[in-house]
Amino acid sequence: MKKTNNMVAPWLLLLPATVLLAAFTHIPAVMTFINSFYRTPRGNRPARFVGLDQYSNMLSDPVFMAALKNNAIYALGTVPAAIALSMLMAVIVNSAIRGRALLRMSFFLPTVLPMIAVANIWLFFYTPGYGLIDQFLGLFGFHERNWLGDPDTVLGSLMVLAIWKEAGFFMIFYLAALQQISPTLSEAAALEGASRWYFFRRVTFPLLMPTTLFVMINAIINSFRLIDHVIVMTRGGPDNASTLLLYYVYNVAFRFWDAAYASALTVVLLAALALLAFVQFGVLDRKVHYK
Amino acid sequence: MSAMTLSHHTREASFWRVLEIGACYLLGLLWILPLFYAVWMAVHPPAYEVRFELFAPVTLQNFVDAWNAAPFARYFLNTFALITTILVCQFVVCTLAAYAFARYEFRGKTVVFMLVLIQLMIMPEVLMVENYRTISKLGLVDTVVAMGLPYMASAFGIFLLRQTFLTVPKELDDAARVEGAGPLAVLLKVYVPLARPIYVAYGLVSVSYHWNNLLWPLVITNSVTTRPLTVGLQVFASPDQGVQWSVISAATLMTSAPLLIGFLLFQRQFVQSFMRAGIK
Amino acid sequence: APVEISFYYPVAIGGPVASIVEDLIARFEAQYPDIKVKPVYSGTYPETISKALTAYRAGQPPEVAVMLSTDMYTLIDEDAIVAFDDFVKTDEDKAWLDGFFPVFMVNSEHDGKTWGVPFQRGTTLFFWNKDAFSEVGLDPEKGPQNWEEVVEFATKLTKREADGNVSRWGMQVPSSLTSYWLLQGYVAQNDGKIADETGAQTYFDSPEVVESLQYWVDLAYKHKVMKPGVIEWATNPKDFFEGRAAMITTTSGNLTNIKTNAPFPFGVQILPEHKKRGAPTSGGNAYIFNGVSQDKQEAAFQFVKWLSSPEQAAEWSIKTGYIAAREDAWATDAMKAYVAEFPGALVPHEQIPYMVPELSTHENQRISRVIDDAIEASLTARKEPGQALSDAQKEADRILEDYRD
Amino acid sequence: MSGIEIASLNKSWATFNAVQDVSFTVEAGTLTVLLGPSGCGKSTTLRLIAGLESASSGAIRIGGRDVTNEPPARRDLAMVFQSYALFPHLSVAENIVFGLKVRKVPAAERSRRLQRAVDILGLSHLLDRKPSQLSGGQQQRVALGRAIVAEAPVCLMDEPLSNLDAQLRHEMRKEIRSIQKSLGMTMVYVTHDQIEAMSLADQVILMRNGRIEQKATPAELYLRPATAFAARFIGTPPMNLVELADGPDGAVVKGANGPALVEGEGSGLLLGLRPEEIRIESTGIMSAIVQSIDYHGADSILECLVGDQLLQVRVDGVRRYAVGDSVGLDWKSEAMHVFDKETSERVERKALVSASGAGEALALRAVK
Amino acid sequence: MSGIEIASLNKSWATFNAVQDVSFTVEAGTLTVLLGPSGCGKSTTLRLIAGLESASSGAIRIGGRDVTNEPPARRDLAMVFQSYALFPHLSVAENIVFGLKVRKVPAAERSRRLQRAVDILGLSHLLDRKPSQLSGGQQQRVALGRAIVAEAPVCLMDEPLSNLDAQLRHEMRKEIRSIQKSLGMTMVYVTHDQIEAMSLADQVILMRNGRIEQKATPAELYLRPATAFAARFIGTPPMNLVELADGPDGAVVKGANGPALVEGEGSGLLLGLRPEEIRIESTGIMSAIVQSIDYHGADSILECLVGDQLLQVRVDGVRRYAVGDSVGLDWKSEAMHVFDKETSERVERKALVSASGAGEALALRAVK
Ligand SMILES: Nc1ncnc2c1ncn2[C@@H]1O[C@H](COP(=O)(O)OP(=O)(O)OP(=O)(O)O)[C@@H](O)[C@H]1O
Ligand SMILES: Nc1ncnc2c1ncn2[C@@H]1O[C@H](COP(=O)(O)OP(=O)(O)OP(=O)(O)O)[C@@H](O)[C@H]1O
Ligand SMILES: O=P(O)(O)OC[C@H](O)CO
Ligand SMILES: [Mg+2]
Ligand SMILES: [Mg+2]
Repeated sequence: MKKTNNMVAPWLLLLPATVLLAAFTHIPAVMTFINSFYRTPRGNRPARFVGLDQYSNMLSDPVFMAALKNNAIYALGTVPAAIALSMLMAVIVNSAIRGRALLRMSFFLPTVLPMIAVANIWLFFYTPGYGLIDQFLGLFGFHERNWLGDPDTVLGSLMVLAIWKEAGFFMIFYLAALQQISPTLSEAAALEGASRWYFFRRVTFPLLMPTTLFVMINAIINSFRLIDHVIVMTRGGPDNASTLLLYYVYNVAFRFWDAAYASALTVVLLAALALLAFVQFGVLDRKVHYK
Repeated sequence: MSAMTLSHHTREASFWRVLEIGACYLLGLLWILPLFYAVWMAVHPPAYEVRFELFAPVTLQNFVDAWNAAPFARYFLNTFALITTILVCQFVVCTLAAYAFARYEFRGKTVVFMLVLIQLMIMPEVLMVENYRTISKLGLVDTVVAMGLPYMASAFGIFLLRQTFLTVPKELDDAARVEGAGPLAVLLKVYVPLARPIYVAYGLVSVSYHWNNLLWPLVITNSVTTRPLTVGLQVFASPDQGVQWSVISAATLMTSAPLLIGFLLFQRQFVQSFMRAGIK
Repeated sequence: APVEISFYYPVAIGGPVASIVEDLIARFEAQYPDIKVKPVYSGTYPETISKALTAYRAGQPPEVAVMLSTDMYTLIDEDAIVAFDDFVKTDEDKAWLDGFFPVFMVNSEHDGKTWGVPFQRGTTLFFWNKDAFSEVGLDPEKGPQNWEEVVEFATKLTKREADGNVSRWGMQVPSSLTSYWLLQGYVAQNDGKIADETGAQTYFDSPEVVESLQYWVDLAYKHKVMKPGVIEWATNPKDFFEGRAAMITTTSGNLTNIKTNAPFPFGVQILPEHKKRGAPTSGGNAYIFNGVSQDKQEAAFQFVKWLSSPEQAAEWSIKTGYIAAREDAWATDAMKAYVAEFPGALVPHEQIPYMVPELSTHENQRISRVIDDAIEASLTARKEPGQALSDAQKEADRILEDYRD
Repeated sequence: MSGIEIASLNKSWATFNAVQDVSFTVEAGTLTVLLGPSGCGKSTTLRLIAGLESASSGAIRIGGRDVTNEPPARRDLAMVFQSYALFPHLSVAENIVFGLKVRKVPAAERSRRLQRAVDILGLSHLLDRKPSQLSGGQQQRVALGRAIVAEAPVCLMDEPLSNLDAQLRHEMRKEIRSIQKSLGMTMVYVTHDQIEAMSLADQVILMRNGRIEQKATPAELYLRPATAFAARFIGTPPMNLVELADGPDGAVVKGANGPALVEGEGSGLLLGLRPEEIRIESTGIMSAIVQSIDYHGADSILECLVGDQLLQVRVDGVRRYAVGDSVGLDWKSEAMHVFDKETSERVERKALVSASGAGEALALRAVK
Repeated sequence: MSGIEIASLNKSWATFNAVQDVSFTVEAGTLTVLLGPSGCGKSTTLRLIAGLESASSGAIRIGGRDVTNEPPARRDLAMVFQSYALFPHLSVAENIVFGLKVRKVPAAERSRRLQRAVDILGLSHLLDRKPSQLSGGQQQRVALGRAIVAEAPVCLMDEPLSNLDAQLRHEMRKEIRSIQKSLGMTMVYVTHDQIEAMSLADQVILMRNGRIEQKATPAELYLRPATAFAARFIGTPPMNLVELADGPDGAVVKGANGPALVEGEGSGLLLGLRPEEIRIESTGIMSAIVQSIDYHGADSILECLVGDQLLQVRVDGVRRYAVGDSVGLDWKSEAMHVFDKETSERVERKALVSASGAGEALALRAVK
């Protein structure tokens, strides 16, 4: 009798979440998936089953390929930087440094601001010549640069903004995790003469692993998911140099109104992300929970 | 590091230490700079957007212009209603689910968890048409609930809370269960209080996300009486005739003000909640 | 009971658009007591179409929406809108429909039917900084009249510092968003055509188009009078105010903005000519949606007709800066008074005879993305204009193939 | 009433069998002590009873009801954890009444019980502190308080007094026993302290490597240890075990030319003698040489060489002996325990000697 | 060498003075035990020495160097925490050599020390386990291991053996003492176990409510407790304290018509007699009635009524006494301690009686 109980309880707990998720994520997602095997219906033209056509189209779609490449660079650039910075910030803010309340605030505030507005303000920072960044670099004798108008710098510029916006967000989770580490551990280590760096490397860092796993998965997903700044600042340009996958999906779905192709793209995006996340999760989750 | 170990270091004030602290402050300054800049732009006439003059005339005109561009007062109210609804539901739904994942072993757990994680990766916009259909079948178009429903089972929240619950010492769970606490009581009396900092953090994140969310609310609502702030903010986001940075800055500050002020005011509580929940 | 209709409108300009719309509606409702209009502000142009189509697909479309004129084919292909012809019954209706400038109707008609009605339309204009002109010895009251003069003036106006940094560019044409729109101006002046009226054929790789783009690219790379790379639409006017760009082209919607914010006297004129004068139209039409009941559509028609009647069109134009799309609107007293007060407002009107319709095809957004990419690739020196444009044409052919009979 | 019956309980982790084939019964209203060396499986057994670990096999019955698969909350028991398991976010008072609140005990009753418990535990002035502001012993007392107020029919305690000083420990022990008796609680108590075991228990279960070594009353455990291990485990210093050898008249201490001590052959046997049951007399059963003296406050331990084997002898206070002194060792015949060297099992043999001294140190044993 | 000097140390939290005006010296290479009831400030004192808390006032010198404001790492000491402080993500072996790695001790040396420590501690088979897979006692031994391998000149131990059974505890104690001596470590050791204190310490510091009650050698503490508190704190069961009253020839036990015990007036004084120093003889100094008998394995505690006051008497084994028996109590004159009832301070008074029994139970005291 108790066995069944044990089986029922978790499902009851999961019920509200699963119902909502099914209704607003999974069922629509499955529909999306099914759509990807059809051609987009258009008014007078009904949907037609086209099998894997949409997927093979992708291979010859230069924009998709560019987006794929850009997104890979974007993820590789933003994720480690955001993780490292947020961890650093958390450690700073968790230490007894004077004015840490102010520091915490300055790290965290970018998170609170709406991305659309922030992107607009940053658009201005990147303005060639008199934008904040050129003004600042001008002090050191740098020439003005067309940051967002040059395919070589545009992606990097977006990445800087993304890191600025995200690091403080992840910092909060590291901060919370740091607070959970028993102070006697740092005491024991201090007694042993461990430097702060050593303690960080050998104790704090491993104990933060569950958080890092969490942050990493989220950072990766965000690197594929947050595109507000692309919409506002570059619209993927110039010449698709800053097109990210989801932005492309967004365009296909809401500007080109090609739902089927968008579905196919979404499926590929999801598959890639799922693979990434599950690999990380499968490999790391077991390892990071030492308790 | 405990507070005192560091205080010893401070006393020493070695060269490296000073350098280190300096670097910390520099990082902090760098981070806040864009915001300072936004404030500068917001309180000066547009002509001073790029010219830093200490005695540049200060004006609130930008705020007035921003305020008049849309029925912001009503939008604020709507946003508050939206945030509250979403937050409460998210806390409940996510807590229950996270608890199931963290402390129960049951068949299909991994699969269900992966299914939840999937939501992390799906941009809600992609599912907008389907969701619109669902909402309109439920007869909820143009309501606050409709804006919130797709977000109430937040995979992010479930994932986050699960991670946190996993770090709660097992012995506390044991103790509570021996004391006669059933699963729900254990959850409410042990896990939730111990995860308080995470709730605060998640709350902040969720609030700022939904405070800033635009497309879905724009699509699913039609009337001034339901629409959130961001829809108002959108008035400035159209670049056809060039962006007015002073006004955008003012509008950004104005719409984010409750968040900013809230954060400043509750900064102490916010931090204390971290401190207090710490396991000794 | 009165018929209720909802009206989606975007806001693409500054100013209290929402209250202007509400004003209009209040007056309309006073005149037509059996129709109630619910105004719904629906974000930017792209957001408006997203919202409207999402609602349409879910079975709850608005009755009327203002969307880009260039989205007409998309809307038709989606079967989302109905033609006006069925509602035009009386002579008065006919007169009303015939009253629009023909150039604005090109993007509103297809297959002999009228699918949209010009509501908030614009064009591109040419602005210059009079102080900068004086500084380099040019006549501040006279802008360049043709392509060669533009290069000549711009070369004089471009100011290089000792360290090679350019502190002022002679000419600036924005290229970050709908850059095809600006290209279209050059093409029209070059006596070319970027697409035909069927919405299924483009001429991206025609010599006229290639020359036009080459001229544009040369401004940056050959004559070195324009900032290389893509120029942000949003910062272009700001560059102008800051004295960083002495001459710019931008939308007519910027008239008021420049008038209030330029800290120096400026000149405004229609675009310089090459083989001839030329400029594209732009902006939004009012559309009536499919999938709603007949009487609502009728009411919607009444509303649209009223909205675009001379008095309202004039009022809308005066309050927002859009071009009134019918000659009779320019003849109203209100309009006359306004033009007398602000002569700059007349410049767009001057340009109407030379205007060409904005690029509008089936799968419009996809096609415009293709041509935009080609322009951006050329402006960032990644591709030669000829190469870029022929690639674009191939891609466009592939996309439009399905729509040709 | 709620007796506990454990039948062939086993618990193994991936690599390790922590509890093996453990069976015992705790009569309702009695107190059983689990005793044994560190890591022998005491805590694990307790956690199995509480339902905090699930048994690999075997059955647990409480009050006649099979609870092997019941969750802890359904077993109606209280527990003190070895590591305290205090809720860091709750004050002392809140920690103590945690279970009462869970069980919806009315506020008045709650505060009554709280009051009584903190009086007993001497925590009254600390009610508002958080666990992190308490000393180790205070934390342990809070943990104890939680179990006391529960007044559950079954109470499990895992080393509840290990961090308290002798006096407090003594008081607490008395309180626990009196509460247990007055409420008729069934209690299983883990301790590493023999005195505690001896003075508290109705039954002692001695464990070793996950198995039960001996189940007995305290007196029995002391007086008739079933194995050499049990013999040495109880008593400080532990029982002396000396090897026997065959002698002409019976078994003699190996390597010493003393008298025959027990009947029969001696080789392969061990003779057990508790240090406190050996007395030093001028004329004893055997003679020995003092090798070292260890002072312990109330008494001292002499290490004496008999033949080639060392014997520890406990004497009161600090005597006048010096290292190198030759002394006589004397003991009652009942003080002798014989074990098989191989199996370590107790062997019953007839004693051949009896105390020769004048003192009446070891009087006839009477179990109280 | 690294002796420790503590001068007028104070530590207060917002609401509470945990350590008040504590001064003592630990000679280099000796072992000092901090003893005292739960919550008296032992751990706090230790943490102050380690530098884990900063002193509110006072000074700490180690090896002659003022370290009051030095960080812990600069104090060159090892510590065993009352709550173990094991790193949950590291294995037993990694936990133990953590500090050695920090200090960059070469791998060979590291594994040598590790090997020795785990042999001593009996942890060899657990090297790869994580702390969460260990029993309480095993965790404690790992914590101990960390301090042992450090071989630091100063070592602080906070109840390092509280979760071990008597035998292991006894062995560990011997090992700790031998390591401490062989390495010439200066050690401060907190325990609540008097036997441990008595058998380990070169010096015992008895604390109470944050203050030092007595500093002395173990023997001195036992033989000449400075206060009534010290007297009762050492010894189990604790010293009997009976009230004295004025008698015709000197002070007598209040309420009993016995002989005069000490010179002078008796009112306002307390007489201390340790249970183990009272012997039951047919003819004793005073007569008493047995009230209760408590069996404790190796010995029993009789509670005897003298006048209206209860005295505890420790006797070996289980005697033939029964509740209600009338017995004679006897003791040596040195066994009597007199305290002022008011101040609780020791008072020196000449004894008027001496043991009348035949036994030589309390021989002349010789401090070893
Ligand atoms: N953070 C704190 N805030 C307030 N009081 C505290 C704090 N930490 C400890 N105390 C108090 O200080 C006193 C001394 O604590 P300490 O840990 O030194 O005791 P202890 O002698 O080690 O006791 P035990 O033997 O029980 O471990 C205790 O009464 C305790 O309640
Ligand atoms: N999770 C685990 N995985 C593997 N072995 C474990 C685990 N938990 C405990 N053990 C082992 O099981 C044995 C029994 O542990 P238990 O805690 O019951 O000992 P104990 O008798 O309470 O000891 P102590 O007196 O030291 O607390 C120990 O040897 C321990 O190392
Ligand atoms: O600024 P508008 O409203 O004239 O519109 C801009 C053009 O339509 C861009 O294609
Ligand atoms: Mg245990
Ligand atoms: Mg302590």
